[in-house]
Amino acid sequence: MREVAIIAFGQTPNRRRELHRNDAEMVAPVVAELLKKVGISRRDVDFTCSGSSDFLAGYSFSWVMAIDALGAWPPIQESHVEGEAAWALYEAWVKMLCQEEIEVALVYGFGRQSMSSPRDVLVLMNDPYLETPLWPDTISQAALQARALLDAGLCTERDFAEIAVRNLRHAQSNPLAQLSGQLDPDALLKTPTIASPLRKHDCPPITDGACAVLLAAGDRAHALCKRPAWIRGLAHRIDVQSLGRRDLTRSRSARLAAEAAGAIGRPIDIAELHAPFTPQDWILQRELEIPKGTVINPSGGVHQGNPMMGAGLVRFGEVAARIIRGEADRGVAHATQGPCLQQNMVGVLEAE
Amino acid sequence: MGNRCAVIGIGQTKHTDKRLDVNHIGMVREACNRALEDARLSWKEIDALVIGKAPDTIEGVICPELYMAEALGMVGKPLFRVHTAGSVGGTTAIVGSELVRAGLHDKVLVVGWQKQSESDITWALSPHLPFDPPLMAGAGGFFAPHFREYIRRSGAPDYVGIKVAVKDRRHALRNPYAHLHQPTVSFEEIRNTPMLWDPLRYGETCPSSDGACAMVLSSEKYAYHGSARPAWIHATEMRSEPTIMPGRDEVNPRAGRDCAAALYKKAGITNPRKDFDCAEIYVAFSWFEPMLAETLGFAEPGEGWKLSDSGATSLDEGGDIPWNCSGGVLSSNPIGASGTLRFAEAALQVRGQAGAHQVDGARLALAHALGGASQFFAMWIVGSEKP
Amino acid sequence: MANYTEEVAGLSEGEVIAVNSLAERDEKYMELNDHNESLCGQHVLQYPYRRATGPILGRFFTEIRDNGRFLGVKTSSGNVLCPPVEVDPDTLEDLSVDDLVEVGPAGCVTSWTWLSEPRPGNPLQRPFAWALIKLDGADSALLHAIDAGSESVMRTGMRVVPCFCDERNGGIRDIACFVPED
Amino acid sequence: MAETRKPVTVVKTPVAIQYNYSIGVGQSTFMRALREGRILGSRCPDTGKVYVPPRLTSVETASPMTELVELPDRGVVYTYCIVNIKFYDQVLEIPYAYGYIVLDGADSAIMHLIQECPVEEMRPGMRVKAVWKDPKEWTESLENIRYFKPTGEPDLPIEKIMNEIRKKSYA
Repeated sequence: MREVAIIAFGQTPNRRRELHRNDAEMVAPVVAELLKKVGISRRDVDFTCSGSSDFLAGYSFSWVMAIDALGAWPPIQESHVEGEAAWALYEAWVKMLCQEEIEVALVYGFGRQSMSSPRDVLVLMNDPYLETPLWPDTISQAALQARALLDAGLCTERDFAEIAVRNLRHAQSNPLAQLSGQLDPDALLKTPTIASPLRKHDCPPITDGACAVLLAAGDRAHALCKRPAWIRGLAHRIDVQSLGRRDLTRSRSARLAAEAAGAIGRPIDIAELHAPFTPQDWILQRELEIPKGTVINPSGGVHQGNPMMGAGLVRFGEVAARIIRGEADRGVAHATQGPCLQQNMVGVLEAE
Repeated sequence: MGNRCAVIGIGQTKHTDKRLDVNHIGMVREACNRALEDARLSWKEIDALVIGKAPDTIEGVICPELYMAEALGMVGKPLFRVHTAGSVGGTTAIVGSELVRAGLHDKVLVVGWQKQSESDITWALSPHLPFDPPLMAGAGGFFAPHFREYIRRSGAPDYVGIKVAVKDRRHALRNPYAHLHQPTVSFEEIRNTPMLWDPLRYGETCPSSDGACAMVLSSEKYAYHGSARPAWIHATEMRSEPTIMPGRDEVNPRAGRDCAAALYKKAGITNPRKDFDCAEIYVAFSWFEPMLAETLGFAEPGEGWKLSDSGATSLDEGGDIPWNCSGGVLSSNPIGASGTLRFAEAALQVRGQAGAHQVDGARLALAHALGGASQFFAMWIVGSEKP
Repeated sequence: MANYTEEVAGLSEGEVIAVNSLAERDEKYMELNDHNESLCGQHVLQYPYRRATGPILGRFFTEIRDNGRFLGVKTSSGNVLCPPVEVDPDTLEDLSVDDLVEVGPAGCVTSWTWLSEPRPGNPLQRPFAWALIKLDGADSALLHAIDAGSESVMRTGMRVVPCFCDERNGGIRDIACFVPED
Repeated sequence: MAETRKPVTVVKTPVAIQYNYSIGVGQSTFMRALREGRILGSRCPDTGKVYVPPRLTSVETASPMTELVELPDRGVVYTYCIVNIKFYDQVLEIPYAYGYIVLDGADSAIMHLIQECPVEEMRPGMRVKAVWKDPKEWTESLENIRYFKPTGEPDLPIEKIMNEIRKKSYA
């Protein structure tokens, strides 16, 4: 199989509200910077793929305007997934596996959650007959999963808080983080719940942002990057959606994806988990069998910034960036979409 | 590079303005069940599913494939969603074929769908945004200025659009799945429909449909598993260009010309009119046929209308290069499925399964899907022979 | 004008913890009047979607509306799923209305959360619990609201009964909520 | 009463999502200038093309666009459409015409109403100028221009104009 690597990653600073730019205007500088970093022009990009959500953007065909920010002339080979941009990465990876002429691919994601109330908007991802008419917000749904973990005696609210503490501690070294700091778990546990047992620190912030990665195949990756982050395995799987049909303490699809990607059973230096809520981080550690000693979410994860529809792709970018910089040799990246870890993608990235 | 891939199963729903008897799951499964039956495979034998539809505002569900995942047999498997505007049904098939060509899966189900009756399509496609004056009044209004420019440039007579509409509606009479069945359709009938977006008459526009179309794509290993011979995928190609580039040629978009050129090169096509036996082209409004005939190399610039006028694209007139024997988008338009339908109808032809709209002895067929402001192109070539 | 008054999902800047100073903006893209904030306008995406239910959900909603009864669907493995599904999870074959069986109306809570500030559109506009409720005779749970008065009442395994709306029009909102069983 | 009701086959599930919708830098620059009765574009440093409304980056080359250009309120009709159908939120009286109008000195067209011109006299290449609302009514909107109307000047060769624009395209 052809070898494909992530050779560069970039994103806008995670921020609560982008005061100036629209979606296309957020994407443009990220892509420009990325190409400059690698020293290629937009014409060297053979395939472009993005992820976004129309309901988050507030209008139909939301990604179309972003194409106008790419310098897509002469016309480009381009595609789009509705949803998390990690799936755009998957589409680009597949294309590179089967088309020799695609040597370099650009993948990006973007979203401005600040324009609406994302915890309510994303309710539209649920069953439109049985669930959406009740508007069960995303935090409440995550709380049902958290409760299942507590009831099963698998973990405690302190475990959740410790995950937040770890993420925000790591975020202190992330210059683009929206949130960071040294938190005291005891103090966190004294704060009120939003949807019990979840508190504010268990949830991600509202973030506006865009992100992008560049992929390159084989020799081209070597030529463009001293230390490419090779994609050794990449797979995604899905579970039934209805929470009342699932064992909420598990994420079978995350495990299946990890197994298919070859992520289980080998040592890794770092793991970036797309876990918007702290209990999901706990579940993923278990399902992906993250070995002890692995640094989890060195970027701060999505608790330092959650640019939705790009936040999963950022996880791949963060792992790759550390490999490219020589800070890690092997890492696992994870992305999710759907309520309570319904659909999961796992990738194994590795230096030479 | 890349393994061979073939279409071994095809299924679609009867397209109609309102499928009130089924929900999303029921309608999508109806198409999938037919494709699986044609492929002589069961749901459980499918390795992965690629699903396409246009904006989620139409049904008011974000990524509905997530809640449908179990009913589509994908629990524990890979389910992939594509959205590239009107071209999405084509892109969906291409992404599915790449999963096979990359060697990741042997049996992939692809399905495009839309249930447009759940909302107002004009609202859903272009909800009115702040600071944006409401001018256009629907997709027909968006494209009408392009048609006027084409007519100005080529000197095409006004009746060519009517002729294309009559031709596709007559083709639709041969296709039991087509939405519009107008047994009495005639030149006069279309000409007498209201001029909605001058130069475009009501009769020259596509309907708004509920519908789905599915295909089973397989590796060489399963290529002869289906109930008919496989349709081999000879080449696929995609191109996109910006929306608001000054001087962009909306009438003959470069993305379309580049896409066709790259596709033809891959498959060794030098004269599309001669090399193909038939074509399924995304003609949502009548004037797209002559315009796309030029873009896709079936006619010289300015001459596309003569091709349509000559009857060359008509099955009923015994044309040498029939376009949209199924009735095309002008007769059925469940947006997310419309591209898949083009790709599937091309495959039906080379499999010899097209029934009353079969082109005798069709061996090589072109399919095309179009999206956005005539800016997204997805195409494939299928043939009865192995590439 | 931009404002910061919208709802915050979880942590927000300036609350609970220190906020990093934001990275410097890349000035070279900012020359086009970027010192002015973007104009904002109120925009509502609104549509009264009307959805065909299909036969199984249609029967499910009809029974709730007309008789205050719940139906589950019996699958090939012998499990009864409520709310009913249309496709057998094991065989992937279509299920039919003939596979529907009565369940409930009482049931027990398998997981829950207390929402102290209800969201727009929720079944209750006072603090309430979301819960997964396994109706008697069913093997899966239904998501709905419980009007429990206080979080202290809530516990996993508690018994609840449905309250139906007086005026029922077909749909999941014909169930007003569930309440603790006395 | 219950037994007379038809079985449920359709459910109504209304959706209403509110956005504080922001239009971005380029559009905002355009709209703020319109409030003062000015029309702004931006020039692409690579092709020299002038975009209306202005943009942060060139559509063709993605280069940052930093030069703002003020444009006159008159131009030429490239192509147009006559609308005879009323849509869901349409407030305009039918029939009405709107066209792609290339302002003098601009390379991209803006879309706007064309009025004070019988439909049968409308044509590509026709010279038009803006008819503005009373300045007291101006807001951040292209609707400050009520419509465009013919100037009565001789037509311009639209094909030549469009070809000149296309020639500037990045090769």
